Amino acid sequence: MRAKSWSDYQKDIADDRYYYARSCIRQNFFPGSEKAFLEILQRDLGKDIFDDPAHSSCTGIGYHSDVVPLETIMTVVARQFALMSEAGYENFVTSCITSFGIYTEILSTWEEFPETEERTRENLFKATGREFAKPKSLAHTSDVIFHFREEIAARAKRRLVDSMTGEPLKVVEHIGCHYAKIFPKSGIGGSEFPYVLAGMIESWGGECVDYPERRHCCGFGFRNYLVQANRGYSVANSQKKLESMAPYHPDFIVANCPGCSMFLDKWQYTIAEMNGRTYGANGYGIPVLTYEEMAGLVLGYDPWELGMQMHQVNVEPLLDRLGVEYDPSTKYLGRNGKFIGKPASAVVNCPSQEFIYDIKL
Amino acid sequence: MERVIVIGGGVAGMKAALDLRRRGFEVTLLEKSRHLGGKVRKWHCLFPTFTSAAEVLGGLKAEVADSDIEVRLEAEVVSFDNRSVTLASGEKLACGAVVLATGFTLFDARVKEEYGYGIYDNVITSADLEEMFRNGRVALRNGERPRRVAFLHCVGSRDEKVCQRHCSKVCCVTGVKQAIEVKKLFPEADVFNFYMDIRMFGPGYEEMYREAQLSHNIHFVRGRISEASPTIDGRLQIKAEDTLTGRPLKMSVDMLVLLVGMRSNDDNVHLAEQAGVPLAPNGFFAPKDMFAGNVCSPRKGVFYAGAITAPKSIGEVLNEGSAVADAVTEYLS
Amino acid sequence: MAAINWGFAISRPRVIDVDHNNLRKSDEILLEMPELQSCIGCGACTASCTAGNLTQFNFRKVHTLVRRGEYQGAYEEMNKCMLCGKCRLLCPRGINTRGVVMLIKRKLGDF
Amino acid sequence: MTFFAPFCIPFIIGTVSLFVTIIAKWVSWVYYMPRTDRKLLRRGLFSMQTVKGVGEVVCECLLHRRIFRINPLLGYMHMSLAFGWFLLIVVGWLETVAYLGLEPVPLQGHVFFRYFATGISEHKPVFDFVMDALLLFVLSGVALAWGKRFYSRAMGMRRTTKHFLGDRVALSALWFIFPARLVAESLTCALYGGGGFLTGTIGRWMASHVNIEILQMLYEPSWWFYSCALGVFFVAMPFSRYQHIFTEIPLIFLRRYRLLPHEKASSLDKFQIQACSRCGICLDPCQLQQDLGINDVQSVYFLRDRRYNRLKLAVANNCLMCGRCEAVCPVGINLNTLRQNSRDRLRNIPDESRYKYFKGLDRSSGEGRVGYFAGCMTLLTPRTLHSMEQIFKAVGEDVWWADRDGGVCCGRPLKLSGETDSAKKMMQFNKELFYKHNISILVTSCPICLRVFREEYALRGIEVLHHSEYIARLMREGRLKLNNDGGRVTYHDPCELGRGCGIYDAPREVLSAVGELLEPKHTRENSYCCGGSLANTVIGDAQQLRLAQTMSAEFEATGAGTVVTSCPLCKKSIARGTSMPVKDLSEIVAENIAS
Repeated sequence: MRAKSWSDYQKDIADDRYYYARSCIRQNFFPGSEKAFLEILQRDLGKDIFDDPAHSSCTGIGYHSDVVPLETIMTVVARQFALMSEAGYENFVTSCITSFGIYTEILSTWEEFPETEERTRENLFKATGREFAKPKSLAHTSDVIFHFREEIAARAKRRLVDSMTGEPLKVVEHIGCHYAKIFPKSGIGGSEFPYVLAGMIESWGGECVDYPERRHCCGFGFRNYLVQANRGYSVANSQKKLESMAPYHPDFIVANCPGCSMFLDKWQYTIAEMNGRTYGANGYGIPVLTYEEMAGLVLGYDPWELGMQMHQVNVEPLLDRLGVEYDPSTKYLGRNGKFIGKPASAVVNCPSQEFIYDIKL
Repeated sequence: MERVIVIGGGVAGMKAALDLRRRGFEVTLLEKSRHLGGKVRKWHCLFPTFTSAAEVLGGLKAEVADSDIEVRLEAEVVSFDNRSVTLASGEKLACGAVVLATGFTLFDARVKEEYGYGIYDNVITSADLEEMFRNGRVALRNGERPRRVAFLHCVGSRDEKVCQRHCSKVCCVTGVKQAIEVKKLFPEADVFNFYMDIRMFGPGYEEMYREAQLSHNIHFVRGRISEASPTIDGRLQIKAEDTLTGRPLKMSVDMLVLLVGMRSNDDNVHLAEQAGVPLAPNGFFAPKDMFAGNVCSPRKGVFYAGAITAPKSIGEVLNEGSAVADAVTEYLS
Repeated sequence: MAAINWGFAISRPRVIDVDHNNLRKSDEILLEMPELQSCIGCGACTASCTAGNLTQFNFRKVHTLVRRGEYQGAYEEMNKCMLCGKCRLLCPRGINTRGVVMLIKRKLGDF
Repeated sequence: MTFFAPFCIPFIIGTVSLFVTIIAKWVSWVYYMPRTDRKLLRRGLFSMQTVKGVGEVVCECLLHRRIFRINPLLGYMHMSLAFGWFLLIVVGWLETVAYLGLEPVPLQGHVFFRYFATGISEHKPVFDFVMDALLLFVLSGVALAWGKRFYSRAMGMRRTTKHFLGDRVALSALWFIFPARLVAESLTCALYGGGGFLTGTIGRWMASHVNIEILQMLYEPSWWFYSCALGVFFVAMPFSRYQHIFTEIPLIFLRRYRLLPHEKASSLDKFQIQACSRCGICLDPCQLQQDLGINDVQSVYFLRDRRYNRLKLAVANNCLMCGRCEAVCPVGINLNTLRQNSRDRLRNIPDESRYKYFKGLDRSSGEGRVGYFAGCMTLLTPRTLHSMEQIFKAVGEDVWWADRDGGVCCGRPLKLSGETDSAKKMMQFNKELFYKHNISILVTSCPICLRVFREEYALRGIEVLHHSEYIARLMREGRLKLNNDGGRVTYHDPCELGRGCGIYDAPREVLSAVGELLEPKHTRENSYCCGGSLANTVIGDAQQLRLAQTMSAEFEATGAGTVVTSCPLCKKSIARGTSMPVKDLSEIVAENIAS
């Protein structure tokens, strides 16, 4: 039956020639992810994806925090599309879920209220002198990876299975709310049983975990965590999800949105510090990956290249289970071998393990 | 004497056919499926007196059997008007008047995806539960006895999201009846009924509701379940708001019973167009008027009986069965 | 590590978690007074309540919460009741509301 | 003449243990009594009350005059047992003095004189006759007692108490004493001659019909049996219902010195509790028994449970406290006060933080010398409120409305449930409110409030009136003219107004001025309770309805057109029980104001 509901929500995703719109905050949460996406598409899959230096943030963070009015964000989005058509592309791909939600929302607003589209055209022309055309297809980067999951599986160096026992890893997949909950039709699998990440996991040998709070929000919500008074709610949401998934002992969590992956990861630190409660199978916390990192691991990229040392919950236990070769000593050495500093030990990562690496430095 | 064709072999159709026959008309009873009885064949016992459905049905079937009503099973009607009925097999039957008694369709709970009907094991509908009662064996999918059962009222009724605005009125009392039956089978179990409003419209219904609370200790929680999801031990976690305390509520149950409502048949639209009769906004056939002409259609010679015009209890349906016989007699005389 | 001053605390969920609530006390109360279960939540008692007229005390909400296993603060709330008896005259289900107040205070004195 | 024989031992043991226990009990009770009560006791001892007390002791303890009023046969039974036995002892003592002069004789000597006096030759037929007459007198009582046990209706009692084991043992011992004495004395006469018309004749009959060896063989055992019966009874008495025999005496004096039970349980109550003879007279008037078949909460069982520390809340709370049993209790025990202070002991929890929300509250409206405290229940009978408004307007009285849109309850319902200290807070609040608005007259429509204003509030300088009294006064002063077409009405005496505060005539005075009053069968002191009493937090809704229905049947029987009462709670309860229109006194008055 779950498969039936997935077939109701199909989506046409372009095969090539993408215009790439980066996320404004994923760089500092998971630095390696966006670069990995470009490498996977260009180097491994040989697709044409244009990373235009001129494009800007979609200002979604401001829009959702009531700082940026609707007309302004419409004009910025129009400018993005203008850049895309100027660069000769028609398939727009966004890296961040929230901006994917923004673009879908604005496109459907223009459809429903054509007069707003006219006004945006005038604003854009007045502001930048550019004309814009609506993209032929709009997709999120996880859609693209989902679209090519079989090709990636074909090139996979390793599968999402325990290197020793060979049984599939138990993976919790969490879909950003702006992906399918606002416009169910715009997400693969709809809002009840989103399949975009589940599809990747299953085709790469992992096993999805269906826990009760699967559809619950991770607590990111700008107005939730930005204002300190509400931050307690934000952590409570993540805690509710972690509590609910704990009995299933998942090996790692994969998310397709900057906020979810960062929050599910960082809040484990806060919860551990505040309540002393950790959720991993062996009490070390559950590592959180982005789908690009997961794809990168499957394709054999080096974890530190993917920027996995920036995670709050150490990924070493997961890497060991996956049988990924990594050099522990170069964990905190930057691109040119420069020491980039080591974070203080945290309850969630259990200092004992931390201690081993100190010897080398 | 004139010939009258009754479309639909449920309790409404059978009662109409019998009464028409008693008035001397030559009656043809068409039934799409392989046997008469319609939905009541699937029920175990009926509210508010827990009389067994088979008993009520048996009586009617016996009468139809030993009357000389021409019964044609597996006869699907493609179109009809006030003087003739065309079957799927192409055959065209002429007649003096047509009585439409094709009843209703149970709402498909699959559409309410968030409750996981058809996805999780122990999410069943009131029809499934009634089936279990009829087979005399109520148990979870793994054969164990349920320790905690939740009933959810208004599934597919009074719900904009599935375009079913009307109230199907009989599912509330069915929910209370089934809750009592579950409590009788599993006295140690806890039974929770989640409702928006409890509508005990008929005679003896409110007493049954009160008895459910007092002597069976059934918990009635005012709040609509938002979603169901599986827990690690194979049970179901449901979430709702206990609106009387204004607090969200979460619990895991062994079995979730969805009280599905009555929906209009899918072929109503097509049939109505053919016959040139209007449909009500909720998709049921619209009678001439709600008072004097509630069994006649605006078009002369086309009559309605039973749940074809609106959700009804079996008592009301039987009343309409005999009422339509009067209307037809008056029309044809 | 010095105790970190977070400036916020993880907010406690307001959900009534029926699985983890200890329903023994509420079952005892319902066993001793089954008629309480026939409450349809119409609120006539709270509407006429003398104490409810002067404070936030809501008799209907408190005994419904107790029936769900939420005992926190039930005793202090019920202590606001003056036992004047108006609610008993109005209850359409004929519940012995004053008896419920005394019963809940007796059963939940230690929460 | 030796006055000791082996068979006297049980008697001696019994008597010693009886007096030791009783004295110990009384002394400890008085010792633990609150100091104020002890002061009252000392002041009362040497006052005229003591003399009057002695008179009452004779009338009540010996003659049981009050029981006669309930049923003469029942009265005779009690009198014969009590007074007869008393006389037996006194005359027996005179007999020994007559025979032996003022020589000191031990107690058993008097009681078993007939056994010891077989040796005396000369004979005093007068004493024999009197003693036999008295014995016959007591035996008649014992016979009646046996009869009552099997067919109590003959003694005017539909139901009688179900005794527990302890009482049955004492009971049977008591009933064997006098037959045993008869047998013993008759045997003595049979062997040694003498005896009065009763013992003598039986003795002679025995001598002639039964051969001598059996008589000799039976002689000693019969006295043993007599002495054992006495012994067992005396040992059991202080722990059984018969503690009443002695305890009623101090109780009568304490009541005369105004030492009555308070709202807090104290050892003073013990005098009343242990004075209850569990006679069961309080069973019949109780409506819980009559209409609802509840037969284990009545005062007799309540006092028994309390005395033996087995009192449970379910029994203590299940009482309408309507006062019907208190009105007929032959021993005059303050049953309602005891019920209330045992509820206090079971449920009262002094709590400083309670009712903090009273501070700075004032929901009253209007200004005037007359304050009108409607009462919580009256807020649910708006016609009463409206009528009182019309009456006040008609007489041009400017009125201060205390609780028209809510306020604090008078405190009595909470006190009835046993939470006395918290109820005091409500009373304190209301009292300050009354003084703040300096009213001189306080009128209320609810008898429950009236009773607490009068008994607990101590509102010096404010006259507290029920609205029936107030209306009666307005009529007497001529400020309110009423015409007389109220039609035929019947009146229900609310328990708290009638038995509670003794107001029977004011409402009747008003009603007779307004229409023709037809009294129901049970009226004034023994009027029924409407069932809606706030004192009972146990009976369910259906049970309250049944109480109202049985009472209403009597109203319908009077043939009147409307039922009038002067309590909002009664009005609501009666309205459920009958199809007749039910009106409050103020309504019928307001309808008949002569403009």
